[in-house]
Amino acid sequence: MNPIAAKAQEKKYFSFDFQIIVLVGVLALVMIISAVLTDKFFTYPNIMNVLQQVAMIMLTGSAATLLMISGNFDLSVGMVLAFTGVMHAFMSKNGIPTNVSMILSILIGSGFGLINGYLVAFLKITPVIATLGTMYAARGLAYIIAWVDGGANVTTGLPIDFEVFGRSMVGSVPVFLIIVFIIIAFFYFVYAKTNLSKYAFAIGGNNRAAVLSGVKVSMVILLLYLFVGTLTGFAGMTLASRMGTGAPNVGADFHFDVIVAIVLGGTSIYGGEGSFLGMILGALIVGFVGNALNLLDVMFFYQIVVKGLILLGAVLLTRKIKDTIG
Amino acid sequence: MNKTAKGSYAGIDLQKLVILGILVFVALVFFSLNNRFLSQANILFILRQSSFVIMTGCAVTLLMISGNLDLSVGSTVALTGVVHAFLCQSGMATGLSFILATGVGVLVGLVNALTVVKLKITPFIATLGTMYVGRGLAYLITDGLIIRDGLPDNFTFVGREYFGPIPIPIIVLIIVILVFLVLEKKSILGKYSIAIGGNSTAATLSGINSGSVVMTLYIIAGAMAGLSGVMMASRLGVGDPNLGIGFEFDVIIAIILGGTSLAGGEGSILGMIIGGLIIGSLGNGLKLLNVFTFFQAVMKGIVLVLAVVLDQKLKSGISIRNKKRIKN
Amino acid sequence: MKKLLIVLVALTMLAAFTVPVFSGGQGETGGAKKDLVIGKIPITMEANYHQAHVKHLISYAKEQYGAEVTVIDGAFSSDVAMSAVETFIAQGVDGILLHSIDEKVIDSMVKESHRADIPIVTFYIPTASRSVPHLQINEAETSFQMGVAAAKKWNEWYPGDQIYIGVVDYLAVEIVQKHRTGPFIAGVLSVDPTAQVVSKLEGSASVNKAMEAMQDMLQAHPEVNIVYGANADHALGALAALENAGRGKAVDGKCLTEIVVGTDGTEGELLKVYDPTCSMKITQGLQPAVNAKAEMDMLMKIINGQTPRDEWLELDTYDLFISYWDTPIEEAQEFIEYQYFSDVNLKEAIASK
Amino acid sequence: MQDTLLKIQNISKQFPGVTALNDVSFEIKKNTVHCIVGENGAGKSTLIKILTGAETRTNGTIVYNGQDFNPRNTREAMNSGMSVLFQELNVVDQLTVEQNLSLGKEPRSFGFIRKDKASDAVFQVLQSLDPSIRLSDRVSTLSVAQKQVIEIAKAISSESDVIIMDEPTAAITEDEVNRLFTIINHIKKENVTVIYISHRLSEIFEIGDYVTVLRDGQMIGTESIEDLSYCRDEVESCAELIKMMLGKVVVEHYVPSTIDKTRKVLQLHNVSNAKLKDVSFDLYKGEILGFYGLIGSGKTETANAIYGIDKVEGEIFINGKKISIDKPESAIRAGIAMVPEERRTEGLFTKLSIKENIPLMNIKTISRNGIFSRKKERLLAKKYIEKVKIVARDEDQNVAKLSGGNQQKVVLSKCLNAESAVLLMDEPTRGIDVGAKEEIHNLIRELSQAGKSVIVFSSELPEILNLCDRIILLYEGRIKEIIENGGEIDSERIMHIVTGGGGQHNE
Repeated sequence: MNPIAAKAQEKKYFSFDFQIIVLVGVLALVMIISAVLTDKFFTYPNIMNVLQQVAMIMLTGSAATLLMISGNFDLSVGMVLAFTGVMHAFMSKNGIPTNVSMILSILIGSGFGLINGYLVAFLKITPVIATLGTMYAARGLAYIIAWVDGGANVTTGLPIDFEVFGRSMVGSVPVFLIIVFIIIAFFYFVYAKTNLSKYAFAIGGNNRAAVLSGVKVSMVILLLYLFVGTLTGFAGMTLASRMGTGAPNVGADFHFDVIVAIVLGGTSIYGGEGSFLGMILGALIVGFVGNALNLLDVMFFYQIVVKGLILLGAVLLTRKIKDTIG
Repeated sequence: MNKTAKGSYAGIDLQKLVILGILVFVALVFFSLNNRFLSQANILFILRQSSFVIMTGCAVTLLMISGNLDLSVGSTVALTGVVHAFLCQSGMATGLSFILATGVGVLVGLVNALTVVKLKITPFIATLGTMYVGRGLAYLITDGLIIRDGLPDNFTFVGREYFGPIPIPIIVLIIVILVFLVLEKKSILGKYSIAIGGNSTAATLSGINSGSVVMTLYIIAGAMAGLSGVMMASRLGVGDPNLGIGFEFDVIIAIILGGTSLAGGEGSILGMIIGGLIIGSLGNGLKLLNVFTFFQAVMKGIVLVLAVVLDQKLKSGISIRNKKRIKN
Repeated sequence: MKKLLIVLVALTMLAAFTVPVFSGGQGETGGAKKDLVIGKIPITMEANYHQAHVKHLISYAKEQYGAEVTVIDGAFSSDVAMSAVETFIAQGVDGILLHSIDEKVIDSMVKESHRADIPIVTFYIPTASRSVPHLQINEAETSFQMGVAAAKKWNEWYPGDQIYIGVVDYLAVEIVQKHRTGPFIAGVLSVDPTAQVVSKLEGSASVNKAMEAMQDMLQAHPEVNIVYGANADHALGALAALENAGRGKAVDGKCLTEIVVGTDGTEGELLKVYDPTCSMKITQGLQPAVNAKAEMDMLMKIINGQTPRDEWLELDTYDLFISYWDTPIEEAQEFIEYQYFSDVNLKEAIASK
Repeated sequence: MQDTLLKIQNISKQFPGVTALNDVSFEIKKNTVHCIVGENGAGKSTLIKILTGAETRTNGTIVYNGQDFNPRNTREAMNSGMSVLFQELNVVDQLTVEQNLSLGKEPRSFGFIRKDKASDAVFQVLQSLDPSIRLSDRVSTLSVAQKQVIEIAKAISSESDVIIMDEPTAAITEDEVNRLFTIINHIKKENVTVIYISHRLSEIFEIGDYVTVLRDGQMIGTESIEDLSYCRDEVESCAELIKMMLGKVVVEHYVPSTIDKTRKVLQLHNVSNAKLKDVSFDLYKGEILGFYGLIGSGKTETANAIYGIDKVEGEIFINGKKISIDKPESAIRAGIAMVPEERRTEGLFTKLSIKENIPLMNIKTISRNGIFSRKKERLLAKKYIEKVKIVARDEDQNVAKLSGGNQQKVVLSKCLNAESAVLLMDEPTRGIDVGAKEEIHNLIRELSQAGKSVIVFSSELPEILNLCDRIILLYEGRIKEIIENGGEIDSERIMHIVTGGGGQHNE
């Protein structure tokens, strides 16, 4: 095992709630600074706007966190996001009732989850390779479908109700946002209260011991991948509906965004430890920073740099304060 | 005991032989479909196209054997390439700028080393951070444009010229490979990276200064990425900040195909080279066969997984046999 | 065992090098073939325009010259394009049609292929050394024209209203500045010098990224009233964001909150342009058919020795200026059917909305 | 009268919350074997860590060869002539034996490894310890014992003045132990001082010159072995030592369990695989069955076979019903639980707390329909901390922070919680101090009283003799003999059998 990881776990006992505090601090800092820099930032519509933008990351993240806690991860989510979106558009365009096609595209997501899970849990392929493989596959398929449809993306001839789900509002809150947050809440419950999450921690902590304790390791991992796939499917479908088009080129670095959010949240990519709330906060931090920089019309080259610095800074900060306390 | 030892050796090499088998197989398949695949020029092209991945891979393999990881190489390639072009443009002698730009790679490596070893940030995150920063800086240096004007003619020398019939990049590649094979087999560094990746506490208790070893490895990785970047720039004849997007994955794929485990301890440069060539010939072959571009992506994914399935099956076979042995 | 393995690898490597050394010459470009093979490198295959372009090229080459076209995706990377050229050389094609990012790199690609004695025609981005025949789309004019039209309309609708331009840009591709964003803004300014560019955000050729960029822009600069998308994805993404924000509306052709200007002229855009209730009203129609044919003809002329292989020769095509007011929908219908193989009936599609 | 090599004066070590060492002072004389004994958590390991620079002392001084000694890290300690043999296996599986032996002190020039005679010395030692190990073997192919041997060889050949051995014999076979002692006696003559830490008191009397006893960070006393065993037999002197260690005397002896001979809970018929040959036996309700044999005799393999880790031919019956166990999961379902051999890597979830570890084998005890209750989890943990006497701050403590004995108790609790009829215990008390050992033994007895059946696989004969009703003697994967415990047991003969001597197979 990696010496750094070893160090990390000695200190783990404090880390949990503690990580959260730091993250809340960072988030608050980001928001205050942004609010000072531009009055456009701290407005209801803008907050709403950022929530919408990070919703998909949180959605996938809420399952991917457990996955990473179990010591696995999924690089294919970005392209699965794109593929399900394209499929949703493609199906509803070709006569499948929109709501049916919504379900189907979510199931397609689940399908990819199953494949990933099977490759990793049963064929024992390193997650990186397995999910990289499905990533390429999903990407190719997304473009092929669009090509079959006769273009680089599936835009035209979509039924009128295609955009309903993504765009209808309850009062001033988008419907999809509510649903997404309900799902996230549900997965928080899964994380906080179910045996599944216990097993995820166990497997991530010590796979061999988990097997010897009779944990159905392979099944658990398969299930987690299934969840990730399904939620990604949902995200892709929603995104397509919001954009009013099925575009294969979305989600280019979605997988990194998700991983960044999770890791900012204090989940170790070696598994065995992690935090759901951390992931949520991590996503918010990334989201608000990006938003603030856009509001200030900062050239996007700088934005990439800042993204990297935030990532390092936040992780570093937690480590530092941890060290001084633990 | 005697027997078991042989067995394990056979096992490890058997595994490399299998990848080699896959490579030969891939080659033969493409050859049978298009006899130009094994034409001299094409083989050179494949080698040249995969040369940068393999070059960087040599260093990153050692890094991964020590249980670490570097996602920043792609950005480093872009950054150093841009810096090289920038310096040459501003009138610096090509040779000097070549060295300085490679030095920038070393710097990136140093930053990674410090963040991972001194600040104790998990390699994945640390290098993901430098990945973003490096890419951003590359854009900033050029304002997102491509540096092309006012570059001296010899800017493209290393990248394009031939030594006899062999492109210089391939010569460099061979040298790099030889150097790293020696490093891997004969040097303290090679041995210690295995020790650290295999059992870090054992390494520390044997009085090995893991920190400095890992740092050295990161710096070397940075340097090789830098070298690749500078040579890529020279090959293209410009400084392009969009260079090397996804490069880090190509490197990692080659390494993992080569039988290096992300967990560390296991792994070999030889395997990485074969892995790199598999990816290279795969991409080249599919194009030669005029496979529809988006199917290429799908097939790349599938072949990748298949190759590893085969490899892992074999490994697990061996490790089971070994487990049986360990228990006596 | 280990030794054996090393030997094996060494041998394969050795073979790799010795083959070229000894089998000498450019053997693989020889080999008689019945019909011509043309290699096409589009800058990317991930955009409607380039897909259509390739489709036209393939069919045209076949019926006009009986030529096979093999395509390698340039994937927006000089490096990939470079490898593509090499692959074509290995493949022994009879000519290469090249659309890549960078003049200087294209120069070296040309060198490579000429060394293998294969003619190249460049498209949209020429060789820095201006050394081979080149097909140029003169987009700048049309972009400028769109700027003018947009500004005129806005002043006509809302006289005295300050113009704020917001661009969902494509900063990572410099040529876009030269051919699209730059001229467009110039066009607006030529009408109303007081117009301001309030924000330029990156859309990264992704509907999603473009949408999010526009969402943020609307927070920072709700005042924008001329929105320009530097390609179809950017324009549609921006529009999606506007619609999500309850904007992007028009009343029989009169935009309420802003006028959206696009690029490419894909069916997706035209559906919006001709929708009287949508605020996207102008776009420029790239003509894949025209360009594909033109570049094919140029290449064939070289192959047939009518024009020299390595002399600068520029041929210009242009984009159609398409707007809700100036272009009759029938014309637009024809345009997408012919240029983009579209099977959409604009009138019906819009009516059914 | 030898002169003093190491003077340890008023050493104290505070960790946040705990005092690991409190004002410990004693002297270590040159060219002696100085033993340090004490329960786990008594502070032995901390003391070693401080001596070797792995930890910094809170206060106190160490005088080494007459001058102040405060190494900043292991390397410095080594350079000043100390070498350590730590408890955990510190060999690198992926390297060869030779590479491991030279690890950290390769003959080098410009960072490249020179081939030269330096490694010969090590090889000599290795040879004398275990001739069967070849330099070119990959360590991953060696047995636990052999790995330990490699470490010992490494430590001894390091040509240092002081060798610290922390539980060197925890995992190695009898004759390896004997060879080790020969070597220790040998190097003693060559001006090497050995600091020897072990739980096996008999060993201390065998090779020790002095013994220092620690108890919960306190220095209890330093005795010379002669004085201790002067006009006493070993048992008494052991009792003496144990009294010092625990503050109370421990006398363990075999108590027959109440066995229901009519109920065969587990039967094996001709179970065989690569390592086992026709293993057949019955296990009765309430019985404690012992498997004794040298390492490699097939103890662990038998356990693995029953627990479904290794594939086997032959039949397994539970309560007379033939069942097939292909994985641990199904073993647990069939009512079998196992305490694995390797506590850290196979038993514990070191990143988790005590309360999170315990329920993992049978999560139903804290959950309904897949949803668990933190309250039940806490109560369960409290219950076992109570019952098994786990010494910990509270149930939220991370198990990585517990002493070996308490870690083993957590693993045990996890298995108990599986509420299985049969409990397999592979080396249940390896590397555990006398106190914890006895507690665990008593637990096993309680279990059998409660009608559970237990199989103990152990390479420590006393443990087997204290615990088991019947003892199965294994040699090279075969059952050599099954002995009824109680009455006169001829341990000479047992050793004779398990080392390949006669003994007929009676079933």
